[in-house]
Amino acid sequence: MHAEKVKHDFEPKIVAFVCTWCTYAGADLAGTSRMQYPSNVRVVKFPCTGRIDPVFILRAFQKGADGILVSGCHPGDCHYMAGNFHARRRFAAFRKLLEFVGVDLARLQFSWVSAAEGGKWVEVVTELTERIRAMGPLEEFKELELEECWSGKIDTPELQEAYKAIP
Amino acid sequence: MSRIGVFVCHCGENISRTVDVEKVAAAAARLSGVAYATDYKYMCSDPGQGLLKKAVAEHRLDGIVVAACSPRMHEKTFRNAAKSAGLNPFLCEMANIREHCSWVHEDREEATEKAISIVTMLVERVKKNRKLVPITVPITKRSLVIGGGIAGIQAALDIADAGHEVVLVEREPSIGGHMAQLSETFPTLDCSQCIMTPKMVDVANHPNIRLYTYSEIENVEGYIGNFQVTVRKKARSVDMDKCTGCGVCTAKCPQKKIPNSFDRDLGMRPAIYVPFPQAVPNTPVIDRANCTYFKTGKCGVCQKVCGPGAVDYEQQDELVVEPVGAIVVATGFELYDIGPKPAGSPYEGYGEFGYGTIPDVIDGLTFERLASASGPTGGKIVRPSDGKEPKQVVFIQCVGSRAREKGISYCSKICCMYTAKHTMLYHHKVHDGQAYVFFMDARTPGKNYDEFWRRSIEEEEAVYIRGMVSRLYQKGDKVVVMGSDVLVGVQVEIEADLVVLATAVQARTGADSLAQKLGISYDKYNFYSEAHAKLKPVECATAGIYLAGACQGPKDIPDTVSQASAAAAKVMTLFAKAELEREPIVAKVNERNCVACFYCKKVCPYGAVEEKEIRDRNGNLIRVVAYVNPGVCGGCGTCQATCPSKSVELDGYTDEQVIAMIDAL
Amino acid sequence: MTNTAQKLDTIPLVDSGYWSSVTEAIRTEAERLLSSGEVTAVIGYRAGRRSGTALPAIATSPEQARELVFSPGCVNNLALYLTKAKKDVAKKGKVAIVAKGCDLKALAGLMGESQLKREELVIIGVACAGVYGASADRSLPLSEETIARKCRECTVHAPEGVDLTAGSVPALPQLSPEEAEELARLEAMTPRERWAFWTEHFSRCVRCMACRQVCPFCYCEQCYCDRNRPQGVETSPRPAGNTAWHIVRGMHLAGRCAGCAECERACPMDIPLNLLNRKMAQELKELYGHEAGIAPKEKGPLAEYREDDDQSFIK
Amino acid sequence: MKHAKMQLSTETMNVGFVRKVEALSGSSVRRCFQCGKCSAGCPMRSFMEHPPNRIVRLLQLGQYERVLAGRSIWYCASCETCSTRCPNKVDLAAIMDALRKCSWDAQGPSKESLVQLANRLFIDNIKTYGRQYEMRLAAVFNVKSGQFLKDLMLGPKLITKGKLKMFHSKNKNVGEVERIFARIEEMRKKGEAE
Amino acid sequence: MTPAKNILSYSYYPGCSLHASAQEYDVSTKGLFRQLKIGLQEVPDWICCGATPAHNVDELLSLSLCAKNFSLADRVEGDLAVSCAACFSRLKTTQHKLAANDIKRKQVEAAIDGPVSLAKPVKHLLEILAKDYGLDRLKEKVEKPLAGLKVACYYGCLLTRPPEVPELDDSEAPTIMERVIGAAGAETVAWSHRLECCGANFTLSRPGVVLKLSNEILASAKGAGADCIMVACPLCHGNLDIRQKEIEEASGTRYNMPVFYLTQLLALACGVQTSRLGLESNIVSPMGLLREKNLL
Repeated sequence: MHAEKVKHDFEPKIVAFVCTWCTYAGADLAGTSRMQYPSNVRVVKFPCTGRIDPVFILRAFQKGADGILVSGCHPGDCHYMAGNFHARRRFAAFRKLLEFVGVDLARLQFSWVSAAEGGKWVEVVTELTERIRAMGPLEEFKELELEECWSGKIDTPELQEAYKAIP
Repeated sequence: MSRIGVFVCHCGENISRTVDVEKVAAAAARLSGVAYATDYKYMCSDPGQGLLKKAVAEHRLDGIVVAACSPRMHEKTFRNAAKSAGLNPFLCEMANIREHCSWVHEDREEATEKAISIVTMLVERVKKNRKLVPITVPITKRSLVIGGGIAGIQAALDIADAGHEVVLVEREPSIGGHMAQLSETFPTLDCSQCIMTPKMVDVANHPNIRLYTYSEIENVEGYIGNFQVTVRKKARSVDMDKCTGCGVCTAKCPQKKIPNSFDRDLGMRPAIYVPFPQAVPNTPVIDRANCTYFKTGKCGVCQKVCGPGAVDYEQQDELVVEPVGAIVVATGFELYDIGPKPAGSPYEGYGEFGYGTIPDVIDGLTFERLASASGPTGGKIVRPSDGKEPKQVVFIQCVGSRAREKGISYCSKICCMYTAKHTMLYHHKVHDGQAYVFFMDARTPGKNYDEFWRRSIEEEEAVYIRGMVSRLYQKGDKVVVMGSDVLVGVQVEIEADLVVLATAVQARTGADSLAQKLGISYDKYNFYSEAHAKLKPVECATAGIYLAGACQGPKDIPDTVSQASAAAAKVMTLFAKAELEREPIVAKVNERNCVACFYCKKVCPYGAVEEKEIRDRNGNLIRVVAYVNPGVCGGCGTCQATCPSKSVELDGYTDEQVIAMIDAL
Repeated sequence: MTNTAQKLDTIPLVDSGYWSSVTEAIRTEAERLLSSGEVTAVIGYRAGRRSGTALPAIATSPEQARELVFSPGCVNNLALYLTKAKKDVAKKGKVAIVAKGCDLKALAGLMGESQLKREELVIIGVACAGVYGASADRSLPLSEETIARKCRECTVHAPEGVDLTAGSVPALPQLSPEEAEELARLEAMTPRERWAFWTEHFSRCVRCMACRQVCPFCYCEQCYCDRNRPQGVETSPRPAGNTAWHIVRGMHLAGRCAGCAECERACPMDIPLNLLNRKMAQELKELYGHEAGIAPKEKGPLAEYREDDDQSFIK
Repeated sequence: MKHAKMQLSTETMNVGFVRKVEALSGSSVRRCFQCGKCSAGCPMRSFMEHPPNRIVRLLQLGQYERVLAGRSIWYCASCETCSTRCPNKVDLAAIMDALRKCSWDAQGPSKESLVQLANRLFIDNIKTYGRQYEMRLAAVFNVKSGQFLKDLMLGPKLITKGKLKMFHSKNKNVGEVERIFARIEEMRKKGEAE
Repeated sequence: MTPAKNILSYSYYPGCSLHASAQEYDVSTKGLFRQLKIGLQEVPDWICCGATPAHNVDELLSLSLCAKNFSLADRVEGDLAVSCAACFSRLKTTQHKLAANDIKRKQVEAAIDGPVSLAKPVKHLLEILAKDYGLDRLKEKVEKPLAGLKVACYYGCLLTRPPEVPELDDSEAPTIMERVIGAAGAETVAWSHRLECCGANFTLSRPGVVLKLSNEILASAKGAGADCIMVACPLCHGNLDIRQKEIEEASGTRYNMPVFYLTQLLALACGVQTSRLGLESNIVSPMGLLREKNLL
């Protein structure tokens, strides 16, 4: 059973935003079934995917997440009837926005994992972790985080002049 | 500075086998705001809980993180423990280091590291937790039942028998609904009237039931436990208190040629009428559209002949407001009409079946009236066109049902059975007649149902033809049926005397507008939606409203009665408590910041968001803001994620709590 | 930029008679509305001090109505003045507003968000030929060189659903869709190239919030991005916070922005903000068939759903 | 063949063929639940060995040989009664069009496909003249189908009534029509069209 | 492109048959329209729509031929008037399909090497008479009411099917032909086979089919007491009129049932000269019947 542990150069940080009724329970099931998956993932529990604000995804990327999973109930199974339908539209739009500003969407995974799908949880998390591991760290946000000051190029004569005039 | 206690559980060896629990506790102790951290073999055991309670007192803890199993397992346990230690239970959180960590990882180092990080996230979260108190809602222990068919009658009787007052509202002049129109019922062939009328009388005589017939729902306000329902009592033109039901007025009315819709227009009734002899209440009503007095101002015969002086031409509609705590919706169904549909209708009629213009093409309910002993023909089966006894009768199933082309793709569920019943009734009455049934599939699940269907074929000699009909047309006094038998693979043509269409069961016209008044959801066919297809089949998503019968989807009588009793049981469960108590995980509006864009209202699946007017001391409107009714809110938080200014916040899952966790990554 | 030769080369898109006829139509209607007492104020434009400029103006008397103008300098989206800047104006009774086609869409959006009521508004629509771009030389007439980028692809020259249309749309030449081309160029880039493009722009942002200030849809009393408990979006003008701000703004406007491009015009750092908004509008149209239009919608595309919405991106 | 046992497996059910028919016709095959309404109203049913609903059934089972073998598809009159009345909006008339094309492309003319022969000639006529030239159509058809003397009696009568013209009028767009044919052929070669 | 209220004017697509076997349809259409003062300008050098054979063999070709005709028709003012039911069906179907399907539209654009123009409404004569011109106006123009003439209106397949394409009238219970000819004073009979198929394009390849189907139609019309059948389609006319003699021989029933194009009867009622109705081209001579009803 105990496979030889492979050490990787890079272990990504994965954050999973999940709803409590389906995916959180699905992850619990993976646990009670003693399935194995990479330990990179950190779960943040919500009542419903409908509660998940795109800001959280942005925030997590900024705070060092290399990959993010958002997962909830299958359509029609939402404990609150429609939360996941609203979430589906919201994230369909948000991922397009992120893509447009240059975020590689391979780092942002969405899934439906029901309370009965412990296996799917393992599969989704493992696949995402391995993919991100292969992609390497999400440098873009990290670089941005490190830049402390206004970094606009002083490239026009007017600006240069104005800059020089600062005592 | 917070004083948080962290308790790391070994769970026997379940956690400690792969997670170094001592190391986790030690790491937790180093976190800022953590006043106490320890590990213990079984946190959920009595000594474990005792340890927690003791620590709360000793270390004056203001927050607790139990790092153990899934909160789905023991959150209640530890919150109760926290409560008994004098701490608000919502300041206690669980870090799941068993299902999400020790059980799914083998590497001890990795698992320990992950456990520490999970604990850290939860510690940061608990710092932002607020004290919450459970929400209580008072309950008015009276109930409204909308619809006086078998579903409404059953629900009303059950609730009333349990000792609660019931307001039963029926649109027609009499209760009874569709079941009162039926001749005999499958699979036992007992007479519908015989089993139905006693129940109708029970309703009329029940001390706990207030019956409003010829009435409709005007308006519904409020929420679970506290609805205010306005009922419009339409002017009957007859004083119900004075009328003795002697029937002289109906006998003397000179206008007698109005098609009786209760008899599917086969029979005639006067302008002042009771729809059928066993009607409850047995008080007539004047059909003002057809009454000579109302049309011309002349006549007035009924008033003159009425001994008690009950006829009142001046009567007006009356609005009554009824406070109730729960509502059962039992508005039933109507049948698909094959006539041409107006532009924009989602449905399409049956031009190929003559759009209802061929007189000897009728629907199943009309056949019921023909077969009913109390019907317009006294139970004799005759053709509408010439009153002759039909010798060849063709029944066509799935007309409108399972026909997405015509606008409906669902199965109407009851037609297979009632068509089988029709062939039997027909054969019992016309011994030398032949019944043919065109069908696509025979769906007969149910106790004694398949046996019943087989009987119609084997004993009553109905000829079942597996195939559909392309077209019907009149030829002389016959109706030519152009069908096919797909088993043989040939076309079939029958010159029928009478054709009976098993038309689809569909939602009542206007079901959507009632739903909007009630704030309940409905599907694309206007059938009302249950909260959960399997686990909440009688509850609406809107708390305090329950469904019974065919308004929720096609249903036969046994299913309808079961669901009605189930809805009644739900009402009784609600009424069993003095107050409604629920978890305080609900959204709250910050009225100062709310700019009233009402995106929250647009996305709320529960209809919990209302528009609240803020007025100054003089009563002038200052502005309007959103208000979340805590009795109705389901706690999903979709409003908060949608609110642009985050002026609405879900307790227990605030932005502060979530962002604290993210920042602790 | 100013150079005589260029001035001579510039071919006006419309003749000057057009502007005066629109102006006259606005004045006549404003005067009538104010003198009859039908409205308490008319929100419109008056000429600015420098030639070629115009300022938002609120006329409350027939005399002031005579000062209203319409010129290529009338760049502002006046819908703004009904929700934020001069919110009190609307409270005093029925008001009239001068609206270009693009501004009308904002009005419709605001109606859908319960911020305005159609019956409390008289809308004087402008048959608009276009307005100056942010960096146009305003001494020149409106021409292919000086016209705003958004106007090059305008589909609402003639306003619909208004109470009165001032002027009539002159014949206009087809102009090349610069913004659409720019959008296509960006879409063709790799994510990394786009990231570089946007971070360069965002890092210049000084968080002056002019974009928020001019946006008719940013009418929140307290902006989420100004909050401190919690601070979901960093408030200081650091590249990381700037990026978050612009992404959150893009998301909050998705399905609502009507494309007036005021944010871009007002931006002192020349960040092409309308590209973000336009991209989202395009995506929402593709995904859900939503388009910001003249008719107020009961729900926006992100406040409703269909059970069969696309979910190909969800595993 | 007709009554041979049907061995069903993923190999014997030709899904690719069904997909092609679905693509060509723009209509789903799987939607059909075999109510038989199409067959009930089909004016040509008595000329076919497979009733229309069975054609769809065979397609559902991927039995393309059985579908193409018979005369059924050639006897469809394109009257659209089936498509009009189908409760599931299966466009059977379009499916029949697709099947005829598949059959002709794969097997060329057969004794059952006289209609298609007429159709082909009709189209050749368009290609040559831009319009229909009924006299020639009838004459060539009779030669090609081996029915030399068919309708012998009708011809002269029609000519005297002015109904069959001995000559055709010249159409300016003949060249353009030819180019349309050529372009379509070109597109098919490049795989840009089905 | 709505024409001014009173002066109607159309571009006209007669179709191949109307220049040959159905020349009487063409002649009477033109005669009727002239009488009603409705402008009709034939699309110059129109090409064949492909009819049933083209879509039977090759859908893309069928769509392309029709699309080409649309661009030819754009050169002439006015909505496109079509008399032949088959051409009408093909042109409408093409509009319907290309409007809904971008892929096909692109393929067709490649085939005709130009843009597909779908803006111009395609209208069958019946639609023009009943809707654009108006039955009341038509009634005013009737000089010789067809009183006493019992007409069986025969729609066939393509005028109303499939329901979403022609949008001419209800696909299962149309009345437009009855209304139009009723306006000219004729009596219409209710009969069962109005919408049944006549055998259509099997006329050449499988005449046996036609003999059976058309026989049922003739029998039904006769049974309903009709004096004549009125059609709007050259194919139907061909099968019911040209082949009527054969049908009679094969079935052993004598029908002698004249089959008119709708424009022949309307033009007659509106006072167009009898010689310009193309009546001599009808194989089953209608002269006896018309004389009997005092209509000549």
